[in-house]
Amino acid sequence: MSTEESTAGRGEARPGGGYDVPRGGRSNFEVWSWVFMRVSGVILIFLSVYHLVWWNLVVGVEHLDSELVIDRWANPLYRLLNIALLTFAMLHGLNGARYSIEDYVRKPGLQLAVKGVVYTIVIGSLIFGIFALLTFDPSILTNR
Amino acid sequence: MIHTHTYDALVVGGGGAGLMSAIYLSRDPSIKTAVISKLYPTRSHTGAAQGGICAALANLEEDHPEWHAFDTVKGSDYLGDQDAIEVMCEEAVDVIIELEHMGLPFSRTPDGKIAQRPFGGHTHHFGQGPVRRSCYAADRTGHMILQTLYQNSIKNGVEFFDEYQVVDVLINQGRCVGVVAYEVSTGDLHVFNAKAVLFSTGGFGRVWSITSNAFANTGDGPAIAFRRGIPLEDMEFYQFHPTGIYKLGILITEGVRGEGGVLRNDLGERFMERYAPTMKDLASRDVVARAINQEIREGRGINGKKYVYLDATHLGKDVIENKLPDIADFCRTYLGVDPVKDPMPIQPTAHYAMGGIPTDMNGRVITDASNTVLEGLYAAGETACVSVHGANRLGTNSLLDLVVFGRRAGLDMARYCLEAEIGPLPENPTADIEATFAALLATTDGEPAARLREELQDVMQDEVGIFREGKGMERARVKIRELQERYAKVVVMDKGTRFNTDLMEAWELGNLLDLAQVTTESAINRTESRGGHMREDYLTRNDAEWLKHTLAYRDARGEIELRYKPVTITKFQPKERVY
Amino acid sequence: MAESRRKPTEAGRSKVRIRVLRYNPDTDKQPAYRDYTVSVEPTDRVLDALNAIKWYQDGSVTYRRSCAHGVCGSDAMRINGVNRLACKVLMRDVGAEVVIEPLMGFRIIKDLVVDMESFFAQYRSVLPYFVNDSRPPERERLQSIEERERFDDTTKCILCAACTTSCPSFWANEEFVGPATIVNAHRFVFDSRDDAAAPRLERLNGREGVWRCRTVFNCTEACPRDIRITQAIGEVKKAIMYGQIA
Amino acid sequence: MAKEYRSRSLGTALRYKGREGMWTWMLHRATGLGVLLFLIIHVIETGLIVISPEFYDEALLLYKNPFFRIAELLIFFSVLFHAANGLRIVVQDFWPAVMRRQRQLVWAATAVVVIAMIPVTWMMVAPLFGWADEPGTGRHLERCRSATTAPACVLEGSAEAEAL
Ligand SMILES: Cc1cc2nc3c(=O)[nH]c(=O)nc-3n(C[C@H](O)[C@H](O)[C@H](O)COP(=O)(O)OP(=O)(O)OC[C@H]3O[C@@H](n4cnc5c(N)ncnc54)[C@H](O)[C@@H]3O)c2cc1C
Ligand code: HEM
Ligand code: SF4
Ligand code: F3S
Ligand code: FES
Repeated sequence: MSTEESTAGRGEARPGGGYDVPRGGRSNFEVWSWVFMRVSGVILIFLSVYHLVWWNLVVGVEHLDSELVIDRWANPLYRLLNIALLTFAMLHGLNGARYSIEDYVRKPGLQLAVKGVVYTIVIGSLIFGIFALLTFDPSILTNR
Repeated sequence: MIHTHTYDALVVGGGGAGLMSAIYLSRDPSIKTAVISKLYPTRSHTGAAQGGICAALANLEEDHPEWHAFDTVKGSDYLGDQDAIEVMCEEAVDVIIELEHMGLPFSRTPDGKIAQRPFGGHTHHFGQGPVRRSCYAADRTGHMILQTLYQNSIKNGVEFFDEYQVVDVLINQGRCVGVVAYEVSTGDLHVFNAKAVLFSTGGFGRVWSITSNAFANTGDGPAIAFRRGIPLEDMEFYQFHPTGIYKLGILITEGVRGEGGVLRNDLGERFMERYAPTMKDLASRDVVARAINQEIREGRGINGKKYVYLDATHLGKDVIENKLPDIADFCRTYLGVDPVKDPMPIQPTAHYAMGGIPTDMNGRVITDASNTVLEGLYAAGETACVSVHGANRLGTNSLLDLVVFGRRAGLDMARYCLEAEIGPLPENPTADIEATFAALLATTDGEPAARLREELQDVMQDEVGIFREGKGMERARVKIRELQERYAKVVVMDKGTRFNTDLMEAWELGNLLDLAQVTTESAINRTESRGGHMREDYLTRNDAEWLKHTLAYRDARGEIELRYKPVTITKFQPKERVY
Repeated sequence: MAESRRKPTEAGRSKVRIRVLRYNPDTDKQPAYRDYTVSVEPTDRVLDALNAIKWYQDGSVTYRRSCAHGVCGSDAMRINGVNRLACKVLMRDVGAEVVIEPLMGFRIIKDLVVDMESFFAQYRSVLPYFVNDSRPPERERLQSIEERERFDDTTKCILCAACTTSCPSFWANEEFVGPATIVNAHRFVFDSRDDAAAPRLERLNGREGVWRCRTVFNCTEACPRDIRITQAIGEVKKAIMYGQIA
Repeated sequence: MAKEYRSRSLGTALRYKGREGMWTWMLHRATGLGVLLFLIIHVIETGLIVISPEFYDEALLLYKNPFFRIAELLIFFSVLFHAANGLRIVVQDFWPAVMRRQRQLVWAATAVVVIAMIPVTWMMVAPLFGWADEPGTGRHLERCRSATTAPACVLEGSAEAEAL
């Protein structure tokens, strides 16, 4: 029995390319934001837990006052840590908020609007916070 | 609503056989091909096949296609056509390599080749002892074949009509010109006009009550063809697989025995040693199934019940978890039995149709003993009867049949499509099926189809099952007649057009009834025992009178007429079969 | 099988209430529950109970089914709030009241039958087939046992969609390719013989690709084939990440 | 065509019976968004210090309201849970093989949070009922003793005042 004709072109797609290469978004934005979430998250564990433990359990909220804060901010290292905490938390949270918005606000126009509002608020408060930390002048305490 | 489509080639059925031919057809973009399937193709029952697919690759030990051919001929109880068997066993090697090149993830040997294991009835040196010939992918070989073929169909851009049920074949001026399909989700009828049509609609195990077959295996293809005057070949040969899960019929692959599992009766005896001294538990299926039934009849079923044990506990956890994971899962899910620790309760289960639509080696449907081809109509897979399985199919040879003859049919259809013109549709192509559906839907006060189906399955199990006998089959014949009459007043409760599976089930019952009738008539007439057809009133094989294929026709009055066709014998002369 | 096991003579039967969420868009305004009482054996499958309803009480109850033993992927549905194959859940494991609802997130065609077209379209979008355009050897391509093992888990997928329709990210956003698609990409990405990992990963790196997965594990819990889906997704994510940024 | 019906909304999630992975995801999301909201408020209020420390001290009275203590506790819990669960996610992401034990990992992360919350809750709630001193009382008194400029550093009538 002859089998010649049947061995021709085994396992091949049909000539002329039967299949298309799928197109995804060509950007790497999602992978970067994913990695950023992990990296910032791990850093945030230290920063945020330290922050919480310090103010809530070591200092105690009852004892909080502007003087304490000013005292602490007098040290540039603490200010830097605060900037880091603020920045990472805001960006991490912002991207997290983006995930939720993209999930639950499906109408393209509305999604854009909601993103606009949320981004403005988060980035606005981030800038305001950094601005406060940078322009803060510890001498206000002594000046008083 | 009626829609009309025109294609060059139509493949009816998206199982292994259908997809293999579709892949070959799709290689030539000038041939417009569509696959029509009542299930999403990946739901086809090919996916349930577990054990493996045989080819004399000789990856682990010496092996030759001739040995494979001999085993197949012997397995068929010499009823298989030897020219076709030779082709299948020769091409097996090539087609397995082709499947591997298509990406099929076979299990591997330590040196990276396709792994192979022993299987029932497969031997070296013409029957000297078991040989490792079955290529496998754990215990989901069929699943991997089906997935791989579907994947390649997508790759080749094959067009699919999923969940379209073909309900009629259009034959006009002596050739096949298309089919009529029912779009299940809408209830619309579609007329497909084509040059070549392939039927690969799988088996019809749902004729029996204990079966390894899916609900969808209702034999639509053969039944449709039969009603349009095409004969059915060797319908009395139906295989009962020795090891189905007790009561459920779910298959426990022969691979379990291939790996070393053994059958035990109530006394704990490994009884196959008595029935098949050389091959023991790996004897051919008909032999093992009969041995089990014999044990049960003689009271050695477990606790006197209708089952025996398949014991794999000595294989160890590793073999079971790695080589037979799905089986382990079935046993745990459905029986609460862990095959690592306990034996599995099994009983023979209706499994495979050796008979079907007669074809030649290129899948072309033939209509009589002199092999007259019905132009434009093809069949492949379990639906077809080439005949490579004769009176009894060897394990793993069905998957092989699908791919070898699916491929050959695809190639021949491609050739035919390039040279033939499209034939004209008959007048009013949907009239008959519309009348059928209308009648089914018209009844408001009658019996549910399910009741008839159950009665049919019970009588077939009892009287036209593993052991058969003239009087019992007469009873079955009468019962089927009665059921056919009652079928006229079956009630379809769902009168809607949207996804009306109630209507489809009722229509499928009509197919089961017709096929049961052909099976019974063919079996009553064959007064001998051969392979899957075992008669207690004619215990021996009778080559002098019965070394021939049955061809069953439906005559004008709806009666069944039986004719016969010689068996092709080339190298292997009929001998007594001992394992 | 089911048929013979349903004979009322057998002992150990009990009455069970089956509550099916029915919906036929041609006649109903919205989906509504309907109750049926059937007599079952503890070892009957939920599919057997549905069959008992369809065959003898209400033929219009509609669902898909074929193999009846968990290998074809037809009958994924929500059983008591979780995605399951009706043929792989036994009645003794679901209690005397069973609530059956269609998969969530797909259009309902009728009752428990949902429109799977978008599911298969997603699947097709990741080149779910073997690609190696080099000239094949005369015999099989070699692959070691370990290389074969690498992607074994994801070859088991039967495309039942139980995973995708259990995924909160998918419920929210049907453009998300969904776990099943990623599973089927994984099967080829980690196949040592395949050459097209790059375009698949590119597709999955897109906006609606793997990064939408929030490791919720609903998919893994729902998979009737016990595929460790979330792990497979994780492996794909890592592959993309190292490919893109390292 | 008849009306299309599909189950796809925020409420959909509530109708599915998910397991550990699902409820931790919901909590992770809720705590993340909650903490973000708090953070925004917190930043604005702390920033006030630049404008006017006195104004800041006024604003602080809000924190010192006993009812706000519960909110603080919630924020503490949120950050801790989000952190522990986030760490679990990161570990799974970089070693996918550990997902075989995903349920146990969820319980481990939850256990860490619960165990940590026991002393935290005690420290933050007990003072409200006078069962324990406010956290940091010792340090605070220290500062008051040495204070030169501290305005009203001891609350009148408080336990601290007596101790002084
Ligand atoms: C449990 C089990 C295990 C098995 N194990 C093995 C094994 O290990 N080795 C081996 O060699 N063989 C095995 N077999 C046998 C083998 O799997 C089958 O014979 C073979 O898969 C049949 O393939 P097919 O393509 O002919 O049909 P199927 O795979 O059954 O496909 C039939 C197709 O036809 C379609 N169809 C049916 N009716 C219609 C219609 N009216 N209109 C449109 N479409 C229709 C269906 O949708 C389906 O796509 C096993 C069988 C079973 C049941
Ligand atoms: C404390 C340490 C933190 C860790 C370890 C951490 C970790 C993570 C991780 C890994 C994710 C990604 C989840 C995912 O992709 O499925 C995430 C999401 C998120 N995080 Fe954090 N995070 C931390 C702190 C914060 C803080 C301080 C905020 C608030 C400003 C925040 C807000 C969010 C939000 C809103 C999400 C999105 C949730 C979602 O998509 O379901 N996280 N976090
Ligand atoms: S991965 Fe599992 S749940 Fe998902 S489609 Fe495949 S088999 Fe179904
Ligand atoms: S449920 Fe969905 S979010 Fe990821 S882990 Fe599974 S795909
Ligand atoms: S019917 Fe096939 S998976 Fe349930």
